[in-house]
Amino acid sequence: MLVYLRIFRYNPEAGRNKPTFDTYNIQADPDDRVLDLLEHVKSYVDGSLSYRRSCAHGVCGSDAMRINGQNALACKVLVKDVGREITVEPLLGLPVLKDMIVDMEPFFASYRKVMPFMVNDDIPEDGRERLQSPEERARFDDTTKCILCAACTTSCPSFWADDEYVGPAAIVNAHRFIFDSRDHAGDERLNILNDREGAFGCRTAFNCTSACPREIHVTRAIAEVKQAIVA
Amino acid sequence: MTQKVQKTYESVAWKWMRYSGILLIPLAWIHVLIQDVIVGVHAIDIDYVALRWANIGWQAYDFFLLAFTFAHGMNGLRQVLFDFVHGERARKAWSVALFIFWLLVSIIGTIALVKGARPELA
Amino acid sequence: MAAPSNPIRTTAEGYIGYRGREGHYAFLLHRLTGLGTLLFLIIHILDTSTVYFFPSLYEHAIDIYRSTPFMLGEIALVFSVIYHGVNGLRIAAVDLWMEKRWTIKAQQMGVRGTLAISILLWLPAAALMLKSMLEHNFGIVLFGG
Amino acid sequence: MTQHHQHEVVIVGAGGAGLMAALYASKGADTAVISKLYPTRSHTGAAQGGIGAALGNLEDDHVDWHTFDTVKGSDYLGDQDAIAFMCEQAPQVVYELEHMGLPFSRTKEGRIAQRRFGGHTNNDTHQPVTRACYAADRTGHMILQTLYQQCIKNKVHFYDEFHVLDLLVNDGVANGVVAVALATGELHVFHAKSVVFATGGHGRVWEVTSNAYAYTGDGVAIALRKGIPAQDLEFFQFHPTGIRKMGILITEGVRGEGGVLINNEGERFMDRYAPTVKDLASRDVVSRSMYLEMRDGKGINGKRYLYLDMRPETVNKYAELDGRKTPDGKPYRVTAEQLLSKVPDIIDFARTYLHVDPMAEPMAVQPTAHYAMGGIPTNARGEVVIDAKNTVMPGFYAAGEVACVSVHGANRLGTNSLLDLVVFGKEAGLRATEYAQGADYKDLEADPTAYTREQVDRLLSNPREEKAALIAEEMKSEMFDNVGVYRTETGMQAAEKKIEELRARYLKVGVDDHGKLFNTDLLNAWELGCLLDVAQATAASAVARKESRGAHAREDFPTRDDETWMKHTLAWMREGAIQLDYKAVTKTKYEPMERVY
Ligand SMILES: Cc1cc2nc3c(=O)[nH]c(=O)nc-3n(C[C@H](O)[C@H](O)[C@H](O)COP(=O)(O)OP(=O)(O)OC[C@H]3O[C@@H](n4cnc5c(N)ncnc54)[C@H](O)[C@@H]3O)c2cc1C
Ligand code: HEM
Ligand code: SF4
Ligand code: F3S
Ligand code: FES
Repeated sequence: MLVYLRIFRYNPEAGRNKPTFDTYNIQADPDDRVLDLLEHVKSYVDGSLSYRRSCAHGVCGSDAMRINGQNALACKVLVKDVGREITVEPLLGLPVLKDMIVDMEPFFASYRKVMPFMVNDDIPEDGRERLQSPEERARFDDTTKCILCAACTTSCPSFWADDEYVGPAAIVNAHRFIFDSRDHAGDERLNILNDREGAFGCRTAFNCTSACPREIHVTRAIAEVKQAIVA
Repeated sequence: MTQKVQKTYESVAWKWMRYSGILLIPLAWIHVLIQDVIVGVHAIDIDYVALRWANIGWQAYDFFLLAFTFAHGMNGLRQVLFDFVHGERARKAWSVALFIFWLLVSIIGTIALVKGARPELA
Repeated sequence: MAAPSNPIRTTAEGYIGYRGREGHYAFLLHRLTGLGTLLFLIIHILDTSTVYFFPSLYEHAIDIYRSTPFMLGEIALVFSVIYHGVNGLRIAAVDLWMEKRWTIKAQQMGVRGTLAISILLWLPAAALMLKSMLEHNFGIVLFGG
Repeated sequence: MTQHHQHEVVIVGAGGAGLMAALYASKGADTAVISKLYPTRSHTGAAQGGIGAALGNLEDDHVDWHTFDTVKGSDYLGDQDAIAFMCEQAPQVVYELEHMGLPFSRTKEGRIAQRRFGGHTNNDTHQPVTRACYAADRTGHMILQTLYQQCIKNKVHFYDEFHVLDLLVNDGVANGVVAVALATGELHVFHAKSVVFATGGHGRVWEVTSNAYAYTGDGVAIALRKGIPAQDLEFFQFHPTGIRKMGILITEGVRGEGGVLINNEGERFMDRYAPTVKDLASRDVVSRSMYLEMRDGKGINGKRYLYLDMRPETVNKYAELDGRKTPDGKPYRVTAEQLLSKVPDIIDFARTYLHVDPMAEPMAVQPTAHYAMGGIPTNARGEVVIDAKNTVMPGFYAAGEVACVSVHGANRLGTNSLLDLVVFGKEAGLRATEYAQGADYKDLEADPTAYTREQVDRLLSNPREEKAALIAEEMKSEMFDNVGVYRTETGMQAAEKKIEELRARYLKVGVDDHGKLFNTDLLNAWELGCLLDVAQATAASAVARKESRGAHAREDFPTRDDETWMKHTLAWMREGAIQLDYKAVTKTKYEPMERVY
């Protein structure tokens, strides 16, 4: 089928310092990923088109972008899911550096803010694993799936307005530890998030959950964190 | 988990918005239902207001309505504003301004409510 | 190096251009109705206060409310209060007591349900108010008076 | 403009191996990690099934069994001392990962959950054993995340999105690397006391592959260009179950949970090829069996794919036929919910890419290029060795898929790669630090970026007579057809010739993008150069080995020949041509036997 592809272009170096769109008519298979279309353009039409990608099957988090106005991974959206007219744009709310490439530093800085690591130096005497029941493990399973793709954070109205808001991804990663029975720094993380720039910046707009390619219940995780704070 | 999580303005505000909101359902809806829908502006004049406030029950009702609705709404406005006003100092300034505005309007409303309408001067 | 960006522009682009699902629009509507109601409330507190401070002005104020544009606005206000209330109740209830229902399916149904309930509650109220407006402002009496 | 940095230990690659090295190195030395991808984008995150360790949490298991299985799986080409070391370390490192916070799935008793995987057996009963420690079907993701989290906690210094283009060597001692910063296009020289390569594999040489776009063999190619040999490149693993055409991996864990392969006659054919462990035979065996089925016209609709069936009723039917029992002795039965909780991501892949619900329909699969057993030769301390006498190159270390220790020999067992990453990543980190503590910075050569600039400038100044993408396409299909699951003399010779031709054409490749910001056009073209070098060395190593062993299966030499070929291949690139030499396999107590499953 013939696909009409509109791609956002921006490259200050090449004089394209105003965002514009390039359009291509591409012969595509309904099973093709949007990433395949971009690869086609880059390989055979215009090599200067830039975007990030690696795994090509939705597990590395490189290629989150706006596809027909909604955040998704280009490698997880098939042509047949979006139809003949496809528009791709960079994530909203992070500075655009070139074409689909945005500056991810603010995103990772927010991630680092919430102490995204296990705090617990007690090791069982026999040197083996700490025990954790399947139920305790299940408590935070959902939020361990995050691949830090930023699709959620950049779909959030609170983040668009205020990039100091840590964003859903950071809260998801805090949640992963707060509810891990082995961790000892839950309260510290709750205190970090106990603010407008933390969990209370969330207005339950739910875009994050709809955008998450890992189908994490993002809003639910945020609600659980809020509850833990006010409890 | 032993809780050592501090209360912050935002965490209290979060609870406040929810619980006050729930309370506002009867408060605001009954008010709107009676005044706007059933009675209607054409039937409302200063005598009507005077009559209503002569009843201590309605006076109290309107006082709670004023207190809860306006505080809820002003905090809501603060939340929206803070989306767009960044930086500690600017936010502080806005908070103070909003607070003063809230206090002023609340006082005006309360005085009117307590002292009652003066149809004889109309 | 980066494309010039400012949060207001980004937000405007996002509010309007982001193809969000139900939640996106529920959020926008909640915000809009909340702010709208607040604006009305402020004016309303002040004009009502004239009954004590400047009783002679009150009748003028009420007259303005009786004009057709204001009466239409009032009908919108009633929708705002209803929608904001129902939706606020949804948010409060899920946030406080049933956070497990923050799932795509439940949320979708919740938002649609909220809108449906709001409209159902609003329609009779709107009809009554419209009727009153037609009677008083245009002298049209429906249903034989 | 070139920027200079100095760090005692420089680690290239931020996957499982690189981060593990970084964690240990940073405890004793000033350490920097350079990665062309953000660390969490590394391919380790794609690993699904599990990490092998004889914890015996569910049933009896022993380090010795793990060692023997690995030796046998390697078709006796693995170095037995290194294998013994890895399997011995396995329980320790798995516990260590748990202590770092890795969220393993759990048993009822709260211990780390384990599942079956191909080639892992109870050495007494020869039945499959639960040895793969897992976190649902995202074990690699959890390892990568956990290690990255710990690196953040320990404030490891990262250079993200820096693409390394050259290794600096002075006087036979490694003393740094040259990298280009993607965001600015500037060259950066990293002066180091020791350098660790952990750049992953090169599966993008083949057409149908489970491997990431970033898997372009940079590490091996850079080493080859520096006169360092590559070891055992002819051994490249084809995983039996990749999603048809796309190559996206369906973990062996699916068969571990009871899934079976089915041909167009609806027959479960693996019991003909591996009567004891059937669908859980080691990967080379299963991939070859599939190939033979498809050659006999038993592919689905006569095409080149088969079905992987994990519907609960199918699983239960064959579990009953096989008499499979749970560890507590009850007959093994599953429900859709249980399968869903054990391999959720696989089910998501099938739904997204095949539009198939694996609980209701079988999945279309074909063998997919998956894992490089070969790579930069190292010893069990992670030190790079550069000749048949195992001479160590001072200051240079390698770990992970880029390295060839060799613990996988001719065929890797599932779950042994993640194990390899953490065991030898840690080892390389420790040794690199130890070395750095006792060494001075070796002077850099006068113009350290000269070689890099030459490569980059050529690509930038060439007119676009040749397109990188076209050359890549031809290379991939040639290698997939002729240096794939089954190989013949004529096919491999043709491939060798073809790659040589492509390498000549590559010299004329130009790029569209001549800018500095995120010039991925340029870097993709540079990566193709690496792929071609690796492909060439692979084809040459493969033609020369006149036997069948592990992943190297020849139709003209169908059997293993221990007499002549029980040795590692070393391939050098000299003046663009490949030269081969061989080195002995280390044998301790396991005598080569015929491999039956
Ligand atoms: C789909 C899939 C499933 C798998 N499942 C399993 C499993 O269940 N069990 C198992 O044991 N193994 C499994 N494997 C194999 C295993 O995951 C890999 O072999 C292993 O993760 C490789 O890790 P690594 O640290 O060597 O490299 P990677 O994790 O790939 O990291 C490579 C790093 O090097 C960097 N890099 C590369 N080139 C350069 C350069 N030129 N300059 C700078 N940086 C560079 C990259 O940015 C990246 O950070 C699987 C593999 C795949 C593809
Ligand atoms: C009728 C019952 C009401 C309920 C149940 C209710 C509920 C809520 C809730 C729960 C919020 C918080 C939303 C969030 O944090 O995401 C909120 C916000 C808000 N409310 Fe109400 N409310 C009600 C009435 C009102 C009234 C009468 C006003 C006007 C004065 C008002 C103005 C606002 C404003 C301005 C916001 C902020 C909106 C935003 O942040 O986007 N509300 N309301
Ligand atoms: S929560 Fe989901 S959308 Fe957000 S970063 Fe993680 S994986 Fe991406
Ligand atoms: S989109 Fe934003 S407002 Fe909350 S529910 Fe998600 S973080
Ligand atoms: S390329 Fe890895 S998530 Fe899309």
